[in-house]
Amino acid sequence: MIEKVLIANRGEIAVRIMRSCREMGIKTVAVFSEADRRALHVRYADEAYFIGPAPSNESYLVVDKIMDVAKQTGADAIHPGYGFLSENPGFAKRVEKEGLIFIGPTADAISTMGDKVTARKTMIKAGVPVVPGTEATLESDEQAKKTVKEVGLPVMIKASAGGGGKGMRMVKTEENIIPALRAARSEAKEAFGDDAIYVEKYVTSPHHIEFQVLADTHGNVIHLYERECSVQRRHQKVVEETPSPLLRDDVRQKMGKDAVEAARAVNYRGAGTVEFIVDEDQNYYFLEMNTRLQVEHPITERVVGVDLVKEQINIANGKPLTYRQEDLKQFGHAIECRIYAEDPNNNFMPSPGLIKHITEPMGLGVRTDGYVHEGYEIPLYYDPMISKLIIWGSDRKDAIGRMRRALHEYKITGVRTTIKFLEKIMQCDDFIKGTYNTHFIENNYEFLTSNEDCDETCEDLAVITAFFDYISKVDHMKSDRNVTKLNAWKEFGRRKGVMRL
Amino acid sequence: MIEKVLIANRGEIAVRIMRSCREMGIKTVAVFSEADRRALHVRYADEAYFIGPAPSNESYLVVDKIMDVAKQTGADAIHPGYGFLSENPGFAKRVEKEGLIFIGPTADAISTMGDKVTARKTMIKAGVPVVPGTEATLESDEQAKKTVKEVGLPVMIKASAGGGGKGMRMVKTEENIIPALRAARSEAKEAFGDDAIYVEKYVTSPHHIEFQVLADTHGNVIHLYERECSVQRRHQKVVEETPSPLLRDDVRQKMGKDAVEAARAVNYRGAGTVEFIVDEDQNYYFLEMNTRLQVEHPITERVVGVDLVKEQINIANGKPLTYRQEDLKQFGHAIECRIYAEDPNNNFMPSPGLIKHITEPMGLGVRTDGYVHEGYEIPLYYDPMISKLIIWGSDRKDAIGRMRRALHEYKITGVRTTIKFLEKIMQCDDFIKGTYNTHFIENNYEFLTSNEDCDETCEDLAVITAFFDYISKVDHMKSDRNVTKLNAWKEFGRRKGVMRL
Amino acid sequence: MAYEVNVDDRTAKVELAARNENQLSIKVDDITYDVDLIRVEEGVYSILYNGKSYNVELIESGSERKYVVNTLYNSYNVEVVDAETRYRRIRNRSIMEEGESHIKSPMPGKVVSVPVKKGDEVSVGQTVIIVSAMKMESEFKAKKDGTIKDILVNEGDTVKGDQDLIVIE
Amino acid sequence: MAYEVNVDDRTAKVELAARNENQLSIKVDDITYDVDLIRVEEGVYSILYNGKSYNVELIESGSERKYVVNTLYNSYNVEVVDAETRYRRIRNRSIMEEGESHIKSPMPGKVVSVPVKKGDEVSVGQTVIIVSAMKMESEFKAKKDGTIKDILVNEGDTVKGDQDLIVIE
Repeated sequence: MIEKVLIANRGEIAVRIMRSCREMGIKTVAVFSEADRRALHVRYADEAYFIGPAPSNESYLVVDKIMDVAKQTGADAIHPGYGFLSENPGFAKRVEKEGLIFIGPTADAISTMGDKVTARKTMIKAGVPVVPGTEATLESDEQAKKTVKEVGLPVMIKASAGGGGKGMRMVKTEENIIPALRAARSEAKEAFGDDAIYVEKYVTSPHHIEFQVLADTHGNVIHLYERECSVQRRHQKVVEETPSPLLRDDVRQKMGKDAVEAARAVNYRGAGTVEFIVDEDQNYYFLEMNTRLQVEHPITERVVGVDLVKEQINIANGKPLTYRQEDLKQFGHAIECRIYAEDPNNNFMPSPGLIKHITEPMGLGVRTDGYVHEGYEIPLYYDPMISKLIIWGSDRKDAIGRMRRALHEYKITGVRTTIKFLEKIMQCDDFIKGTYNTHFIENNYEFLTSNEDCDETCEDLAVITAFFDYISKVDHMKSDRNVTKLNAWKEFGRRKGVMRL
Repeated sequence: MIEKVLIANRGEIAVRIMRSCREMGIKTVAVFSEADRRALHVRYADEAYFIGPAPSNESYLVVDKIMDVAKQTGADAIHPGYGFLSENPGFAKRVEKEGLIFIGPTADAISTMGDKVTARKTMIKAGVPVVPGTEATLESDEQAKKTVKEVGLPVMIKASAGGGGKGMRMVKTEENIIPALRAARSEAKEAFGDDAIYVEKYVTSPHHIEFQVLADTHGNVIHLYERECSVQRRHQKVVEETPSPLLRDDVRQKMGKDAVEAARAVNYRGAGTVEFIVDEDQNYYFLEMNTRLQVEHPITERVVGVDLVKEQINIANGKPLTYRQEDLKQFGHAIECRIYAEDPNNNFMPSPGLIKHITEPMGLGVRTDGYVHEGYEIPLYYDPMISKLIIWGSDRKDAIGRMRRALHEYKITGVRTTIKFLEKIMQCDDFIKGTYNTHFIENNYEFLTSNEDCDETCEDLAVITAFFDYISKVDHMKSDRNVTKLNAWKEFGRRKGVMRL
Repeated sequence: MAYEVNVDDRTAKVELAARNENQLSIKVDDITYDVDLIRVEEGVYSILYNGKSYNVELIESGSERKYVVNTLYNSYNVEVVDAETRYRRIRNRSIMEEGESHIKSPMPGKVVSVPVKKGDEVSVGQTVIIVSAMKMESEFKAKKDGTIKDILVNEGDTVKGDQDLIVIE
Repeated sequence: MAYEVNVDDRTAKVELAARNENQLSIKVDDITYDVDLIRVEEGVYSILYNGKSYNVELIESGSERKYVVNTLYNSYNVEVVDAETRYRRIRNRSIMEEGESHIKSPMPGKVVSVPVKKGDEVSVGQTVIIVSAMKMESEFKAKKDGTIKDILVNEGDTVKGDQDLIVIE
């Protein structure tokens, strides 16, 4: 049985994993870079070890350093979280070679699903529908041109090693085939060190819908229903919900079965996500499989009632799944909003910096998974996502109402965040109707970035408050001129944790 | 349809009600006393009005003041919360007389259930089991003595107008009958202005189990299962859970039906709670009905999936219930811990004062309903409960593990709280086994108030931290002697909201 | 005493007319506001005005006179101007060099590269510096034609929000 | 320089042996602790010691030298004593009146009643004052036989935590 887990990650996901470990009585080991000595995952863990400078390729991505800490602390398992080393088959292999448990799938499953062309072939063999396109990578420009014409415009040209929208080009007209191909190839080379390219039919009005799966080492595979992830910006998910407002129940059942088949095809183990692209007529096609925990896993946890991290650990312990497919149903509706430290009014420019003040939303049906706190300085080296707000409601309408209320309560000052932008999404007709697809944000961009009208009172009250604060400071300063010593003590005592000792 | 609700309450319950109103798009009006200008319910509401000095009998209990605000603001309904005016039939009548909606039962139902002897009679007529005892109040000492002997010792002597343990005496021996009777009578007179007394058989090893009910104005009554509330201190609930670890399912079904009958017997309307006393053999007896929302309602909300405040408002709007009995089941397990500003190591002495720092627990299955924040000064006039921590788990064991984790994360400094005491409850064998009854706290008092052993390291690290903080202050002060002006500004800027402007 | 308060592009005349603890009477231009205004947390005020409950957040930004003020849906840049500041500002304006353009970083980050050097001629829209933060690179472009007068940072430097990076003349 | 630090009933000799930013070497009596100690929030320190992660909360209590220190499960009263304080304390001890007993309120509250008056003789266990807070009344009793020397509060007064209420001689 696993008794001590090293979490090879940082931020909200590291803390989230540690929470489930603590609930199970399992000890946790954190690793941290120079930028993260004050971070919550370091404080939350039972043990914490320094592994190098701030840039992740000198710390969180260095396999040797992480293995050293694991062995030194006697950890019997490593949880990779998401991002960083989570989909690196070499890391998974290394962990097992050193006699530790990798909380995730086998290196083989990661490799197969990591190469998009191999994954496509495997799915076709397993009978899971894929987007019409090539089965092999495109070798020459001529071959590419011919293949594109066969598939039929418009198409997507994609990097085989790809992910996150990199090395991806849409082609609508014939004369763009060659330039797009070359651009995709060079971007892929740059990003993944591999310029292999393939082509897929472009699906219009696409929905991005994914299925959560769990597989144990005894041949049991189940799905935990879908997540609708079509609200995206630059291929980055912004809002997710479950159930999908689009899916008919017969399609849901069929997709669930195919997701299970997809996992079986690679002898999957642990928690994974099968992503599909779905058109307006609810035709669906396998897109890719994420062989790790997803950012948006909490909405599934809420609606299906399963702690996915605990299931991961049970599976890693060699236990059979706690649930059978027929035990699981979707209960109510859940929505997740990702809070980014970005400025929506300035082209979503990242906004690292010092958190001055936070008010977290609370009450019925509200879960927040974050890692920042007052006085914390968000480092500029890592992902700008600082928190996830997960809402449950008895139905979709109830969940939207509650999400609005929770976003209204959520205050973070000191850095710019996407909270107001998310509130606008919750007020947007297309979202409320549930008729949105992946073009939602561009289609509603003007509405989403507009400012709420405020009567003049608002502005005058802003003036009054600032004015009053200022004159109070002046008064206070005058009366305090002669009490230097006292103030120095007090000032020190009140100073937030921004002082470098 | 209700469009604006006045909440005649304060603290966590006022905020909790406002949250559901906001989710439904209903405007809220707060009222506040002199001690509450900074309180969260004032800041959370759309409108807020001052109603008098800090003591509640000069503000929150003054019907005229509350009615004035309601009419002035055009509120169409009043929600009384719990405590204060919530079980005052005169207030319910007054609200309706003035043409507003009282979000609660009729004045008649409140009166009938408010008088314990009348309630007993009504239940006997409705076929709901009551504790063996008198049907009438005891007039003379002689009659009392005779009745007690008929019922058989031990007995409880109780005030007919009673509640909260006041005017209540247990009698074990014959010679104590008369003194106990007189003491109960005089305490009842003092507390309720009514010295009517009755007698009930004392149930040994009692469990306190209550059923949540909902009734609409169309004759539909349902129950939302039970809450086990046997962890009590001085008749005050400390921890509640659902489902009860004691109840057999057949007893659960039978009690649920009786709870519905109890509500029907008084033509109940809205949300209410039927309290039962249950002995070791799962014989159960009606104890009383609370004709309002309970403090512990969130555990029912979590396990049954119903927002009780929204249901209250729907019922007040004259709508039929959203759920039928057969729609409702218990899903997983929920536990609530009440956090009091009290010192468990000093006989639970109240501990009002200034909150210096709070860290709220977060993540999967965690809900907190509180109203205090950093820099808030807990007033000494009201109830010492400052927060409720509500935990869900897939089963009881999972919920206990998660509660331990959440209490571990929960930090409140500045005032003494019961957090550590609650952690001990979660570690206590009797609680973990689920075999506890209302004697749980006295039976385990020594364990519950003992300190966790800490090796010498802990103490030395405490010394090191204080020492280091002190010498840093000294260094800082020396280097800062000559920057008075700057510090005065900074000090002001950082000062928490404790300054009286 | 009346103050001038700048809020975004507007300048308002503001005066405290009367005060009784947290009951304030404040004149903004021609309107007198009777408000119940109280500080409830660090940087957070609660205001009751005509019965309505408002929450206003203040963040000091760069100086004790400057604030970012957040109301429910709006964010304002507010600056309180006292007599001394007004005087200093008038004096400074006359001695300030004209025609300089400062490229500032709108956020903290790391300088990735500076594709220009001191003395280079640049034209509007030309990229003069690239800064990265949170795995995203941002290019900052010249806002006017001119000459690079000064480069205040080096490649690899960590910069703060609102820091001057490059001066174009 | 070595300090004396009182922690509950123990007095420890404490000295900073070496320091490199947040890497500290601190001697407590005979043990040298090499810790990574850093302030993470107001009044909250994170300590890494032998790889273990500890969180320690400090609350200043009454003076800059006195703290309530909370570790995970324990709470300590800690006082840092410097040379000056030690001297003052020794001097004071000799001039302090002997045999006085102060009744203090352990919590903030409101004085409900004072059933004694100045000059009254009281005996151990006799109630001398009743204070209420949060709807609960607490009776405070004389800890020794003696005479009421002083009553420092009136009925209806609001009192702070740790405030002197009554002096018995």
